[in-house]
Amino acid sequence: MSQTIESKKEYTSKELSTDQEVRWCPGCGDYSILKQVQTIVPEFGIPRENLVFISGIGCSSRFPYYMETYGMHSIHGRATTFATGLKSSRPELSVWIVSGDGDSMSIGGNHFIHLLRRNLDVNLLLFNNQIYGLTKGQYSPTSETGKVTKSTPMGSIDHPFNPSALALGADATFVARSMDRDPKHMQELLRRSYHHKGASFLEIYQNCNVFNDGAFFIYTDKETKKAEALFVENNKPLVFGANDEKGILLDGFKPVVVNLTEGKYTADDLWIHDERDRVKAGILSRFFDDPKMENHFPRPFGVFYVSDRSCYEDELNKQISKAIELKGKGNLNALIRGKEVWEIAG
Amino acid sequence: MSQTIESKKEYTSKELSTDQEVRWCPGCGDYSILKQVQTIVPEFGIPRENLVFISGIGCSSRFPYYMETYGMHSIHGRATTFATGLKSSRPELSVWIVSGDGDSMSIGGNHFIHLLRRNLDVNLLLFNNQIYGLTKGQYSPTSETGKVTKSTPMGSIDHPFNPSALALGADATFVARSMDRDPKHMQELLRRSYHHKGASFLEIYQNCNVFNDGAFFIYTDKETKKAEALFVENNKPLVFGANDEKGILLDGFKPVVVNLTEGKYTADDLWIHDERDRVKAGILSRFFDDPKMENHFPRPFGVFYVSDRSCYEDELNKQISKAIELKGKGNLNALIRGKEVWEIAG
Amino acid sequence: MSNSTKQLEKVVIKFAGDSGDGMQLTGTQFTQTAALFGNDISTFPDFPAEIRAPQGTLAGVSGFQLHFGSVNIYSPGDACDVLVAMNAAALKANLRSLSETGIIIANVSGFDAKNLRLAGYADGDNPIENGSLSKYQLITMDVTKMTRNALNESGLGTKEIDRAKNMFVLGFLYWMYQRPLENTVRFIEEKFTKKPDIRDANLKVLKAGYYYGDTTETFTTRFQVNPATMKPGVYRNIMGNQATAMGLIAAGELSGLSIYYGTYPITPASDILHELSKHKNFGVKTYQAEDEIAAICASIGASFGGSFGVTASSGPGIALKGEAMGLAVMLELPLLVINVQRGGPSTGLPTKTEQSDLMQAYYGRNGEAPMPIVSASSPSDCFESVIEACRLAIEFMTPVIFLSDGYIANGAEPWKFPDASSLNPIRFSFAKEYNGENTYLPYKRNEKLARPWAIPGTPGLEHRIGGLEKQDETGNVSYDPENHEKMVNLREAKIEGIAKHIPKQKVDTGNEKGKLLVLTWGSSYGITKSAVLKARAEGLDVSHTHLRYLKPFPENLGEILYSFEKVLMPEMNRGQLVRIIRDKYMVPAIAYNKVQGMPFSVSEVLEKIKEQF
Amino acid sequence: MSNSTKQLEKVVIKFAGDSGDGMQLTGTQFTQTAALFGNDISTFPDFPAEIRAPQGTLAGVSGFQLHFGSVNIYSPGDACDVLVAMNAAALKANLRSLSETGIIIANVSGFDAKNLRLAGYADGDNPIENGSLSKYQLITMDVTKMTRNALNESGLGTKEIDRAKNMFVLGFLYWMYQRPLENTVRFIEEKFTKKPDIRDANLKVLKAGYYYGDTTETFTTRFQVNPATMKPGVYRNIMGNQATAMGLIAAGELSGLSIYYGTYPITPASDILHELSKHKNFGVKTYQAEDEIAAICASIGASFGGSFGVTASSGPGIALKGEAMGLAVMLELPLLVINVQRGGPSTGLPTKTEQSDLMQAYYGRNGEAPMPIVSASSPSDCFESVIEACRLAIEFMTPVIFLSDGYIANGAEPWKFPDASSLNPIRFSFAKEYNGENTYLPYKRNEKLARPWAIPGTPGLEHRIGGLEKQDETGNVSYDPENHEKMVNLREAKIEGIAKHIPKQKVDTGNEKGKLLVLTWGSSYGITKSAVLKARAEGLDVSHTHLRYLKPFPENLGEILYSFEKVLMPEMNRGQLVRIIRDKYMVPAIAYNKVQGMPFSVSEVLEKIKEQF
Ligand SMILES: Cc1ncc(C[n+]2csc(CCOP(=O)(O)OP(=O)(O)O)c2C)c(N)n1
Ligand SMILES: Cc1ncc(C[n+]2csc(CCOP(=O)(O)OP(=O)(O)O)c2C)c(N)n1
Ligand code: SF4
Ligand code: SF4
Ligand SMILES: [Mg+2]
Ligand SMILES: [Mg+2]
Repeated sequence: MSQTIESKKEYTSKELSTDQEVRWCPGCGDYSILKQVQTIVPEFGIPRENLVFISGIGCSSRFPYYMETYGMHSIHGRATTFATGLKSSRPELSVWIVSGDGDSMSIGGNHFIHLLRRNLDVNLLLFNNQIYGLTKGQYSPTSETGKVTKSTPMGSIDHPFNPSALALGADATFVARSMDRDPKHMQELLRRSYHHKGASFLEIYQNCNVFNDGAFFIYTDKETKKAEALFVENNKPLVFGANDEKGILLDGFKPVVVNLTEGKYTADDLWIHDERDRVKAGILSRFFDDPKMENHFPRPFGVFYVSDRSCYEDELNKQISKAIELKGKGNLNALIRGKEVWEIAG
Repeated sequence: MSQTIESKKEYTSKELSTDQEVRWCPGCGDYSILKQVQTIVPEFGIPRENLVFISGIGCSSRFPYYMETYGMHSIHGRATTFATGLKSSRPELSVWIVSGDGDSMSIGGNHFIHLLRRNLDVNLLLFNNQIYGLTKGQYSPTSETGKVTKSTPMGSIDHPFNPSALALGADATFVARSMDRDPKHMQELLRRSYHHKGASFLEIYQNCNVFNDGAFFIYTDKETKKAEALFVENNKPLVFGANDEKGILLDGFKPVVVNLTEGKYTADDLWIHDERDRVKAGILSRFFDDPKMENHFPRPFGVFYVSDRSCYEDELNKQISKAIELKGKGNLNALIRGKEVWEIAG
Repeated sequence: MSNSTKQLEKVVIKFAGDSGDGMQLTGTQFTQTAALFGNDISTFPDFPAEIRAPQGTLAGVSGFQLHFGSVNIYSPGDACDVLVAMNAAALKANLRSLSETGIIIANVSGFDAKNLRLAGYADGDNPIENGSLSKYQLITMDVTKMTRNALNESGLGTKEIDRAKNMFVLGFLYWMYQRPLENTVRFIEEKFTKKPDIRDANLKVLKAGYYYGDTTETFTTRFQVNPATMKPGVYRNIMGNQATAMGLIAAGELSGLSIYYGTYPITPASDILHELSKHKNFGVKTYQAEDEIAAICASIGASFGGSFGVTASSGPGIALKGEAMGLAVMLELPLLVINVQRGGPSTGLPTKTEQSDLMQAYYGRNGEAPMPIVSASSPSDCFESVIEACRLAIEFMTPVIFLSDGYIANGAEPWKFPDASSLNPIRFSFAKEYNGENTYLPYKRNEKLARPWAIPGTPGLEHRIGGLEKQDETGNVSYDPENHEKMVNLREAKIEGIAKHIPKQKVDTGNEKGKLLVLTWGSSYGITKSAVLKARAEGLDVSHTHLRYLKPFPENLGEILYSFEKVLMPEMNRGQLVRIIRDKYMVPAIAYNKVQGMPFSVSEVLEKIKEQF
Repeated sequence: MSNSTKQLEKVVIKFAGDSGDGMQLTGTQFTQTAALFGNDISTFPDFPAEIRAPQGTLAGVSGFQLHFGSVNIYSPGDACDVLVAMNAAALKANLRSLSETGIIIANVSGFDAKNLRLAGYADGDNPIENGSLSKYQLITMDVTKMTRNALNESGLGTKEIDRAKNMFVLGFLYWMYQRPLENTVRFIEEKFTKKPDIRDANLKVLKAGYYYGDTTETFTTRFQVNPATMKPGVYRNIMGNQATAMGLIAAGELSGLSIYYGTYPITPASDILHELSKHKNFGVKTYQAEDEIAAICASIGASFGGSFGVTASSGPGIALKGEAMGLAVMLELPLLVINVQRGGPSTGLPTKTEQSDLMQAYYGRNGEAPMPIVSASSPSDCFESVIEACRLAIEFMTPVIFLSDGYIANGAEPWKFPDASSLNPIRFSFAKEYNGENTYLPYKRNEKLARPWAIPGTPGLEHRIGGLEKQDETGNVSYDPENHEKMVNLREAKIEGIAKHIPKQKVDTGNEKGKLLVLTWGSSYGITKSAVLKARAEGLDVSHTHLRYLKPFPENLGEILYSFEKVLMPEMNRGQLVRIIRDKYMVPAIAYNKVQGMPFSVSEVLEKIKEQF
């Protein structure tokens, strides 16, 4: 029965799916994310056995069951911690964390910020549907204030987290956002996340069509998308609008929306996106207005911030090599014997 | 034996101390913090019975035992959660949280950011000594990279949190910093924290003279203080230096240290501190250089950021009043009976 | 030939279909109608674990079991007499629970090629055609087609039309069991006042189903189940989590304390939160925390402030609360910790039921940290037993654990609800004065060994509490060895002392002494009672006693145990309470275990009882 | 008159003083000297709970107890023969543990007005003057003064001079017990190579103390304690946490797995982390996580990746790990969870010892989540027993709990350490090939019921694991009732099956059968053994057996229990293992409990033994 199996760097997207039937509600945004991941990963040329997907608990966290790689469907809020242990002990593996807004922002908030601080070289995909899906519709830490849900019949009174701002505050080295309904964009951002050396935080707006349907339609629907979603690209000006007629410039620290058709401003006057500028990234992350608000800012998508910082697992393994260099490979007998011994003669 | 006791708004600092002998190491920075709190609180005119000090676990968390008020020495990292339950059910109380850098930034990190997000009207004093004191000297999430401690003989490899930046990322409405060795400054900041309506986050640099002695001397010692510590005040320019000869101005988003004695710049050219500007507060919070670094920025002290946002406990109680308004005070019989009933005749 | 009518004592119907087929609603409607008619009933829904598993698959099957009768009903029943199968998967998933001679009502269009494939039937081999069901009474009808026909002029889209399918089945069953349509008609009219076309469609199809029975020649028998002779009084239908929520609100009213419910959502406990959050006008504060630890700690903080703190979760979440429970034991503040148990270990079987968290409730904390444990035996019993748990917490100044489970939480039964005025008040008072020489001693105990409760805002009683061992009476931190032992013993004595303040244990069914005693707790009550009744009817000398108080036990439990030759203990776990009984009373109680994420069946317990003779 | 010399079999000395007085160092030095001389020894330090409690207060007293003799020593001893009291508080705190005829060596200047007040003596009533100590042999000497005199020309400041005080006492005791100074001289020379003046000062004072004994007329007796007749071999001195850390490193070497130690600091477990982090050259990875949950989860993640994950904490931290332990039970990955127990409940008595987390180890998780439990009986035993715990975890693919406690962790004893080559290798292998038809079945078990361990990076064996119930063999998610029961039983059977792979239980002292069996676990070993030996010397028919494996029990434990008329179980808790024994074997074992944050004394256990006759 036994036979050895050889590794292969090339495989199709199909070869990345398992024999398990996918069990999300028909129409769930999770399907699209799964598809984009399965589409993009093969191009990285990583043998499947070196890929590991680790999730917490939630609808989103079912993800690993559908990926023909190594995977763990762990416990609620702790995916980041399992990933930390795995990555720091097996740096050569490509580790992906899949989590929901409740999983990462509520019960898992602490591990989330500590992972970013330690900057392990992993990719964290946050499926943000602004609701607790699996438990059938309570509000989450990313739900907007006033939201009526099963647990908040009179509306939520919590001020929600701004995940990008929180990540920046925790010294994340890669902060980005995409959406379930823009496959190309998501694929590009998955690619960017993978290629970033360090903890890549990619928030993905995901529609829960059962408990929070349409939460992001304003950013994803043809009619409104171009006017409400601001797609930022490095070294490019901040332009948006149905016909790219609007732009954003900075008056001191104050971002201002200007019209490019009136001849008063041209693209050259606009704020040029610089992924490496943390202050600007901070301002960008604060484009977080309720779209129902009068003259609100568009919601940004893309890579907000990137920086380079040493990764925890590398430093850990450096210390081990250094220790061996200095003391030589450990000798068990010497250790057991210690410094002070005495003999009792027979 | 029984007798009723009447409330009093006026009392001395002495009356705020208990019969328990204070058990911190001789010379510990905690003594000074205790003294300043006992000095300043009486001026608020809050009867002692309406004051509650809640702490987690750690040297710092022994604090409540020494305050003749109501108090709870809870469990490690959770002080913020007990305070949330207490404040949201008893909004009229003045609730103070006392915590350490391990207590709040390590095990308690999630509750910390959620408290700030919900913005309960409490005062959170973080005694930051950049070490685990009670457990005898392991590094903490605020210890500088490379720190040699009991648990990191070869030096810590963690990138530390920047507590102010993290708090801003979590949408804190009050972010400030003070130090154990500047009583006047600490008193003023305690006053500011108290008067802020919302969650007031006050980080206090505290010397652990046993396990991390001198961590902040460069900011607290006469010789170096004026050159290394930047005391910010609202609407005042950012000036520092042994003879106030240096200032900081903003070249675009880039803070620059300039010399005021060369006649090139005057105070008018400098960055004027504006507590209500979150972007500037963000930049300020990033004055976080290792002072050993060549031309590093001074470390700021004072109130970095203030803003107004409704408090969780108020919204909670509003909903209750509103519910009573709409449905009338709950009627138990009606509730038990429900809508559909039927009778079985005898 | 003309339709004959058959009298039945009780009937078990299982409505099964796709998550989208509205079986839960169909079941609830039939339940209410039966209840209003005066039958005794018991129901149990079983949902798929996924929110919406793929249509037509086994994972997607949603079921609702209803047991109703003219005699007393103690459980949703084991073998079904009728199985409504809206599609092939529904049939496959439930066939084994159908009785030998059961009736199958199959929706033909749910057995097309696609559905058969999804349900995993080899193609071309359709169970409703290949005769494999011959031993059952198979009634096939094309519900989908007939519904569409009924509504072809309604102007509604197919999607909306098909949603009315379940009304056809309901109407047909009303005919089969000779039930009036009024109740459901009223329900439909209320529900769709704003959508008249939908309303009319549903009414039309409901009646179509009814007349279908009338007109078609195929069925010869109708059944009649007369009203049960239940205690006279006013009844309502109630689910376990609903009763728990009401019990908490009642406890607040009875004590005058405001309820602070700090929790984090988890199946199957979340509905308590949902229910409570609807009743803010009772002053109930619900707090959805960032996690289970924050939830229990917030509730403890609220209790410190003079509210009554309550927290709830299920196994995995309870595991996270252990450290804080230990603190509550030290602080000696009132607190209620509710565990609506589900299948374990770990994430286990979130939507299934189990009784496997009892040991965790007893011992899931570091150090000697005793907590009283109260359990519920049925959906309606949650009301009274949770109030009882609150009473202990408040009167004895202690955290208390309340154990429910998924079966109770989602199950429903008729409830002869009490009048609020008949409920005993919960007595306590906040400390206002010194209880020592010119000083307040927070740990000076009363005759129940409970400490006084002085809350912030009370002048002169300022004091500090915490998790370090405390000096007797003063509550100051103390590392003194003898004091530690004294305090450990005092905390234990306080909990054990509760035994003096709870009702004596009674034998529920059967004699005070004899050959076999069946001892149960929690949701095994009803099923076991039915089994014991049957066994006694067959002349076996068996009795049944059921424990509400799991820690401490009623003082006289030992006497009862010693009055029987054998003790049998059915539990939905690997044997938990049985270990404690064997240790404490040194009786060789026999464990009877089932760990299948579902209740025992009456016949299983009956079998086991017989084995003992 | 000339000094006479008295032969003694064993002596207990307690060094007590202010945290600043260097008593720990003094004790350790005397210990080493005694050890090198060939005595058997056992020591136990007790620190104040505060980092540095106020000088001179009771809370500030730091003590070090040393038991050494020419006979075998199994415990640090109860009553002290000699009490060194550097100040009044030290005397007050330790007097009650001094034997009837004990010797007190009091530092006069530690009994001045200030010290007396701080120690809470009524002023003007100085115990070393008011005759209240008359029944003891009181030796007073002004250590401070004499130290200062010795160093008045050293040029050192008073602060530094006074720090040398302890050397005077040490020198004096060396004289009293006729010990050579060499060892300590060497120690001082090494320690202060860089500070010659300090070095010389210490040496001077050490000798001053020695000569003080020689010259002063006051003391007539010196004592001699000959070398013990211990098994021949090479010995070292070892502390519990140190032995545990070494055991882990050894387990890594024996299995070829790299150790991943994820933890969060907590007393008294932290020293394991401190020790391990010194040995990175063994490839040991230590990870100080943000909390206990992250710590255990990271270790599980590492085990998933093919390292051996270990996590450690004490009661409150273990409580937080319950949920993740449940997951590890489901994942069936090797993992070691170390609990260095301390006084509970809640924060309790962090620096004191207790055995009260056994029930938490057994049952502190939701659902049926059995885990093997191994315990250590003494500081040196930690080495072997923790290796054993690792072996079970790896060979049976299961999380295992290892129980130590504060008394073992900080206690020290001589250790006849083994040669690495004599340790049994831990056998296992990673899966590399299909174990099913062209497929990998992650939950297909071997004869030990252990599942295969395929780690990321292995081509073709990609698979997913998680906390939901899994289908037998395939490991796919399964909600099937029978499958759930099967898996629950399999997981249980695997753990119970371990009994076949561990050594049979032996009677440690006494006969295989008889009147009374004393059954112990953990750190009660040494004390109980001493007590049983004494009782047998007095002719009582009593035996002693000690359990290393607490779950499962050795197969033959029952036989042993049934061979005695009575079973007595001393535990430092309110009776925990005793409950499990009573339940499992239906023997009415008698609980003997002490919950004072400190070990039993030999005499206490001896008394209790006698009561049984
Ligand atoms: C310890 C624990 N607490 C609570 C739960 C219940 N639970 C499962 S998933 C979930 C939140 C789901 O929301 P999210 O993380 O946003 O994922 P989504 O389902 O929306 O994808 C909760 C509260 C659990 N399984 N374990
Ligand atoms: C659940 C739990 N984990 C760990 C500990 C051990 N512990 C007590 S205090 C502390 C950290 C102390 O550091 P910090 O919070 O900075 O307070 P400090 O002592 O420095 O004032 C730790 C790890 C504990 N008591 N409880
Ligand atoms: S509940 Fe929402 S998030 Fe979950 S699977 Fe359904 S649609 Fe997706
Ligand atoms: S250990 Fe450090 S922080 Fe703790 S009391 Fe001593 S000096 Fe203060
Ligand atoms: Mg979500
Ligand atoms: Mg600290």
